[in-house]
Amino acid sequence: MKHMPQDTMLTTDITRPDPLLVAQGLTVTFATDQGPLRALDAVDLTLAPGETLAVVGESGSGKSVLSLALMGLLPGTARIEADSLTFEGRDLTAITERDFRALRGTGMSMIFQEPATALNPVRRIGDQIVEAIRLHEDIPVRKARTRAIEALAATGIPAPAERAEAFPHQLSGGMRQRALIAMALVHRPRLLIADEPTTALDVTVQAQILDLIRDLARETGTATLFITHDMGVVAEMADRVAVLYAGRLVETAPSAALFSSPEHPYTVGLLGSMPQMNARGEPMLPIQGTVPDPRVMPPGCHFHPRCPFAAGACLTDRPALRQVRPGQMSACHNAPLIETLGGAT
Amino acid sequence: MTAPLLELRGIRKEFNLARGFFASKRILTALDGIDLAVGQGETLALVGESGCGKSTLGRIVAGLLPATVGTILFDGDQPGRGKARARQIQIVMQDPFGALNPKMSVGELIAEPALLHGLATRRTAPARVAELLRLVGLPEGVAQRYPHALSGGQRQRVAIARALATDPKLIVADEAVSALDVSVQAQIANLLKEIQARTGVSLLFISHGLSLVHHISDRVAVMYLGRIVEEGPAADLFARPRHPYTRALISATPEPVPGAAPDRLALTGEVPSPLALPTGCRFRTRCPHATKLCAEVDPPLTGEGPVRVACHLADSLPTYHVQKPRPAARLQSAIDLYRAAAAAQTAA
Amino acid sequence: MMSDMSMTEVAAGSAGRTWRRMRANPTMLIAVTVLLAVLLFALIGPMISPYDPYETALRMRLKPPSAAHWLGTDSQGRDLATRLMYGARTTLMLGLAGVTFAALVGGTIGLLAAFYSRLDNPLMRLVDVMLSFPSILFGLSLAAMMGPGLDSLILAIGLSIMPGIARISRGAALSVMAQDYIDGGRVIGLPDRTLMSRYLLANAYAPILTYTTLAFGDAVLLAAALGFLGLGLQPPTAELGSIAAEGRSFLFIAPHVSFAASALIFLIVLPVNMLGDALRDAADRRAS
Amino acid sequence: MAGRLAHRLLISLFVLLGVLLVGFLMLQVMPADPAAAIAGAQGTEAEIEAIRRHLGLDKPVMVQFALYLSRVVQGDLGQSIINSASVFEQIIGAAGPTLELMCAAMIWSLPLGLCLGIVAALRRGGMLDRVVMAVSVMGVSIPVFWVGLLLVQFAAKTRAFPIQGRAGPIFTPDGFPHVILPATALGLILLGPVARMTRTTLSEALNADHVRTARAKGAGPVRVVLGHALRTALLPIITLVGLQVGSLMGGAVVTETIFSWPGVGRLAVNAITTGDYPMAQGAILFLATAFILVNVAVDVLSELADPRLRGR
Amino acid sequence: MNDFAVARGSLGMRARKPSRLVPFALTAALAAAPLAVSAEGTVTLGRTLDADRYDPHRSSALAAAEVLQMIGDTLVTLSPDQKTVLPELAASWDVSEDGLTYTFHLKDGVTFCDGKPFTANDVVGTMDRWLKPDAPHVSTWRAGEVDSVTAADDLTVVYKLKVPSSNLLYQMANFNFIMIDPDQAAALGDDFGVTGFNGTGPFCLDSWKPRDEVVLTKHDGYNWGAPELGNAGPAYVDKVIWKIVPEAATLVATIPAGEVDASYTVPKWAIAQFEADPTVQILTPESSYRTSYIGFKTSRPFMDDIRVREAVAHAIDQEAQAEALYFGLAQPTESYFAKNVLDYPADTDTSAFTYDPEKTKELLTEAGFTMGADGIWEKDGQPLKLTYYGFNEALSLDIGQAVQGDLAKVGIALDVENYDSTAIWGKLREETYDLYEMSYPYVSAGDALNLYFNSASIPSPNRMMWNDPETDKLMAAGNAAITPEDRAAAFEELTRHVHEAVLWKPTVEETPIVIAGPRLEAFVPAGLSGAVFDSGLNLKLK
Repeated sequence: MKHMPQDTMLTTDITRPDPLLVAQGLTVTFATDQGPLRALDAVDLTLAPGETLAVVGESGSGKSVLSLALMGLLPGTARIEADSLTFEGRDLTAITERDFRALRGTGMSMIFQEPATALNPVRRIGDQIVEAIRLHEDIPVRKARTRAIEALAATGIPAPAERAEAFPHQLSGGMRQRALIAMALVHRPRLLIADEPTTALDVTVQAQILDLIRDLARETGTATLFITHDMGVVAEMADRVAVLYAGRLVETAPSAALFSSPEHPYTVGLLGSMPQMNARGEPMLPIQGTVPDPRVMPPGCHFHPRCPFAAGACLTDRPALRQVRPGQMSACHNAPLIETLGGAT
Repeated sequence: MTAPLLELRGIRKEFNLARGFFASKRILTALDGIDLAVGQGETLALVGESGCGKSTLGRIVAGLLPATVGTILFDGDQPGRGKARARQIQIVMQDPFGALNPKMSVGELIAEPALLHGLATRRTAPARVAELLRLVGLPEGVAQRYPHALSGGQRQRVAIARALATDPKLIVADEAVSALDVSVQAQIANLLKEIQARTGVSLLFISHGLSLVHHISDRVAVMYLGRIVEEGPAADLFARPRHPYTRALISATPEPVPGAAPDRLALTGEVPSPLALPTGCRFRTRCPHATKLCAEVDPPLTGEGPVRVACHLADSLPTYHVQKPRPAARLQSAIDLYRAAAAAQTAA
Repeated sequence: MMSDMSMTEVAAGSAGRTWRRMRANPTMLIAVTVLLAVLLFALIGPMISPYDPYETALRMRLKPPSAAHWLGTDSQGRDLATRLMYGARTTLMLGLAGVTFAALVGGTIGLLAAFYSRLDNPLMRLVDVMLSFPSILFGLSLAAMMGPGLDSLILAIGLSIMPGIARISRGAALSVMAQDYIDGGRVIGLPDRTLMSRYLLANAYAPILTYTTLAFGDAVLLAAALGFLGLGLQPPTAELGSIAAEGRSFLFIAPHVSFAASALIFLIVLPVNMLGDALRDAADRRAS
Repeated sequence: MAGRLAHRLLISLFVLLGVLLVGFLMLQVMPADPAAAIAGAQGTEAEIEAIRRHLGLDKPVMVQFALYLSRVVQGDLGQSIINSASVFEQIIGAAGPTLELMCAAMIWSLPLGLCLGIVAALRRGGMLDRVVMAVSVMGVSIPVFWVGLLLVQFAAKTRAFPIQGRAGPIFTPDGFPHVILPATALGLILLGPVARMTRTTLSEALNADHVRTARAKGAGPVRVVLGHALRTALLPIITLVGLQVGSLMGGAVVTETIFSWPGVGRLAVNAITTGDYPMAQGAILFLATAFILVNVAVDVLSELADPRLRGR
Repeated sequence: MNDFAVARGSLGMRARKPSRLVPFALTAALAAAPLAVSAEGTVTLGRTLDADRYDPHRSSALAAAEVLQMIGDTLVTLSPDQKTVLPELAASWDVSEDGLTYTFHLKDGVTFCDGKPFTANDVVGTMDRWLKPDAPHVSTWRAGEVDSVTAADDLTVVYKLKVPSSNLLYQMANFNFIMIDPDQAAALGDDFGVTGFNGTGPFCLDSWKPRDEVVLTKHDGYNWGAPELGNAGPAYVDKVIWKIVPEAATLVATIPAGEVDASYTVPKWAIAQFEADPTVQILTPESSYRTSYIGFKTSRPFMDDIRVREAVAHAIDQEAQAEALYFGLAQPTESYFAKNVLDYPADTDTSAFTYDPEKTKELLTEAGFTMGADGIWEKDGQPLKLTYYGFNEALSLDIGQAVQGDLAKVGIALDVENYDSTAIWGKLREETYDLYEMSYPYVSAGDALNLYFNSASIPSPNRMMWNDPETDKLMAAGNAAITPEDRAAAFEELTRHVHEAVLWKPTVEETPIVIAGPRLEAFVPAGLSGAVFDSGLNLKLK
């Protein structure tokens, strides 16, 4: 289906007229043995400088593909199409690989889910940060090393000079994630993409890392694209939230709005299935069924097979992302939910 | 509580990590003096962060690992071994991808324990399989399929059906929902509770996620570095946690309400290596309240009343009341709407 | 019960899949074609050939290829093509027997070592000792020790291939042992032998089979090398390595004897290795 | 690390003892009767008996093994039955040429295999990849002796290289041409496996998270491939090369025979076929020891290359 | 003289016009390979095998003989036709009437390589060492039944026998009789002939790198060679290098290239090509006797029946072997030894040895065999299935297969087993086979007969297990004969007797062929021992 941008005019935040990142109709298709596989389907996103946007989605929602697509790190089997994809006004689909490389690490940086594997296991932490520095700045190794230790210190790593000499396996998971954060922020990028950075960590360490990311981003004025599946983390981190389901953006809203009045059934289900939203001893509210196989996506609304409200057009027509209230958009034929369905039940 | 179904006394588990003749002996104490009981039809949750020993304990209960020291009583007796134990205790594991033999169809997987224990014959097996599949909410047709053709949630349902096939009295659910998508976790948690309600099976629910534990368990045991640091009824423990670690754990769990976690009891550092345990209280290196006594004396798990706690300062620390944030009204009505529609759909 | 039908379904499905995959992959197609051709040559050839592989005709020796003798004659004046048919048959049989022996013994050792951790150390030390002999030296010593003959040759080939298979089997079995379903089987009370067959072997056999396929190539090469070094089967038994060795004496006047035999060995080993590679690639793809 | 190394060496020692015993027993049951061999075609009974006594072959097998072991422990590998030369000296004399040959084989095949593997990994699924993999599978499928014989014929026709023997150390102008053909034949054994292993491990490494991190930092392709992916991929390659030394030794046996290279492989084959017990045992012991030591060295090298293995 | 422990490929053959041309001349192609050419004054000789040691008392290998012949001398030697005994270290000798005492008068002025004079005591020391009881020394039968060897004075040796030995002087030309330095032998022990050899030959042992090369340097002042054999000394060349080139095919390339100056171990297929190459010389000895045969083990079932032996003999086609396997470079034969050797009776009946497969069938039928269903003759339910031992070496493997093929054609199954040249001697002493393949050199009928047919030589080298009083009696008579006539009579009688018994199937006679490169002056190779370069005195560069 042809994407129609006029329906989805982004009116997110008029106080920030120059968005840092704009993606419109971002579509990513992988060539596989079984034919093309659409991992992202016409996704629209904007991100203002300094803002934290949380992208929420379960496995198969395409959230990691989104982050890699923005970083230009997708493998060769992936094809990216977009009506528009710009970073600080530069068209990322037209940029040369060399220019993109110069942008990575300086303009935009990324931290990953598995700190255990995201660091090169055979090189010292300090050396890896020094490399990150010297890739973009022509300064002597000694100076770079001092900078690297400062960056480590800024993440709250105790004894940073010693840690710089350590190999990744000699550090705990939390320390490794700190080192990765230090490496990602060493050039004070305008955008930090954090792809499930705390999923592999224990909850007490997660709390530390979340605080760290928030503080550092605030301090450096870095915008954050925070990818997670945990609504609790979203509530804690995000200014604005985008909910992905099966490759499509189903809802986007300021954090407060999303948690007080979600307008897409999937978002409701996601929040409702959290234990905190259920009374103790009562059965929890599950979302029935499972995420669809990306090779056999259902027609119409991708969520309709699992949606308790699905009827009529949901089964045949793709719902467009439309504004429900200022700053909040939902791709649901029934939005706003309570107004549309409240009387029916 | 009547006589417990399962009783653990002084369980200790050591692993020798040393390999070879010259390597010095490296003993890792994974569990140290665990006393615990699970009542008939009860759900006991074991919570703690990675490396605390909760899974090791689960495996010892299931008979997959021997305890180095300690007594296990099942129905007041020594539990059986091999086939006998299988009739008493089953386990559902975390990884729904690795827990099912990929070379066997779902039907074979579920029939296997029933056939092995003489609970079904070749002739009656299909019926038994169908019954178990119904019990876990899977269509009968799934029996012909192989695990790789199922989704994670479906696989976990198959694993549960297989565990139920021997009619056990206790099921160890070892992080049984952790690997699933959030939207599916609730399905499986519901299923376990439903089965418990129907069959009266006891659950040893092992998890690192506090919210879910809070929701589904009757009693909770919080573990830290091979020890139980606090244990008691879930409602009490979550409302007024007494051990600093329990408190930190609860406060570190993000709540789905923006701006709800301002007074976080942040813990510094990370769990120490179990190969180099701190002296005295194991938690003292990260405890904001640690005193000299904590460094010298290892606090025992004690307490009058339902809650037991292993902390010198348990009585002197100010009470910590956990205030569960309330969801916004509009969200609550959206959820209610959803629940009603879902219920209507299921009914139809 | 339900397994009968589902198994046939799966079998049919996988055969169809295999064929589709093969058609999509020209290397596979070439490999299978060459292998079939060699097999036809070795198995059907002897029935069609007008020549006796053992009847000597000294005065006809070392003749170059001609209309009567497509590949010429060997050092005893026998039809080389016919000799090669029988030789290929012998060599294939040697490789197959050696590798079967190795797979049975090595596979068992590997599985036992992985399953019973207390057997791991002693069994693997034994395998280490065997691995410390470069395989040709091992084969050489064994063939020399037991005297020339079919049994000793198969044993020599089998024993020198075996440690590799034992290691691979152990590795494959260990990674299966790390899977939860082994404990899943244990916890429902399955006896060890069921665990080892239905759980461990059923899931570990694929990499073992892949390696064994590649080891078959090695076995054939080893058999040929032993034959070449004069420790193979005794004349007049046709065996490709010894045909190559016989021809080597006359390399400069009748290179066709050595080269045809060597080339045939190559044509046996190459498609087998290609298939092994394809199997391995497929496994790699599945894993990733 | 020192403890681990000591442990590794001790295990190797056990393995060696096993090798020694197997080698000894193996040769005990060989059909060759050295006394009869020495006596030759017209050796009479009395002469053969005298020779047998002289060689100590009339003693019980276990006594012979014990004597042998005690001598080995003292560093004495005994004397050749056939020509009473010191086994140790003969092996040391032959070890040089074998080492030369193996080094010469590795010097071209290792870098080439590595390059081919890198190219294949970077162009995985492409035409170049297929060509490289085809070459590599052919390399492992071809009988070494055929390569040898083809090279002999090639050299005989083109008159390009000497085809026989060794004319002094290979780094001398006289010696070098002689090693070209045998090193070519032998190196081919290594080429395929190295290219294949490089391709596999490098492809894996290229998909590794830390390589993605490096790319996210803005590292260019050369740095990503050589500095990050290859550096972690090197480990299994080193291990493979260690194990391949075994096949290289096997190949050396055939290659040395075809090209008359005076190395240990030929020495071993000659000794086995001539029933020269001490020489055969010595040669086997030497080859096995060398193989074990190479793999201990590979272990150490791996530990140096991979900090994860250190201090474990 | 006797068969040497040497692989068959190294044996020479008679140079004859080849019956057919080898199709593709490769030698020219090989010629340009950039090999190192020998230095001025140095002759490089190529061979495929090295010797175990260079000790005339502990080696029976041809490879040892060919070096020892250059670095040592015997008391006497033989003329090129091998019929006349010539002086070497002994200037002259007397034989007593009863044939029991030989008195040798040594040449004066003979010295060892280290400068020490050679005296009668050295002869005594040499013989004492060789014949010392229980020492691991070989071929002692050649010395006859020695009573004593003593030095009458510095230059006179008295050699006393217990029984006459009509062949003694011929045997004394053999390399086992090479005179050593007994003091050195005692000092070196097991290392004698390995780390050093102090001899009186025209060359001195300089160095030996086992399985690589032996370097010999000229023995200055040497002048005691036999003039009848050409140069009496000193040697023309300064240095002789014996180079091991294990691959015979490789050796082919080295000769035209000049890396190797001469060799006789080139493979037979290459000879025809060399004939077409003007730069290469093909040299053959005046006389040299070597016969190949298939031996029958008469102690075995089936083979104890002379009709079976004869049947087998008729089934083997020696002409095809000579033509195809030897490339026409050997002559088919029907007798155990060449018809022109000393004491061979012209009237020997050799009709049992002709190729006549029809006769095989007759004889087997006569012996009570019937043709079995599988095409194999059988008797009393036992199939006529025989075992054959051969050498694990190219030509021998071919012979084995040819014999097998021939026997298969007449319905006799043959199990061929091949052993390496060192393993086979042990195997041949066992009672596990029926036929074996061998070739052996000899100088006379008496030499050959003594070697093989005496019952005292059972089981080795009398591998036929021929235990026959008549043979022993005639042998003793021949050996004890004082006059040539008596000796001839006895040996001729014995020759006829053993031929009648059909103990072997003789196949071919061959003469060694020396291939010499362009640098070497032509010379007449020696026939004796198969050590074609003999003392090396005749090697001369152009």
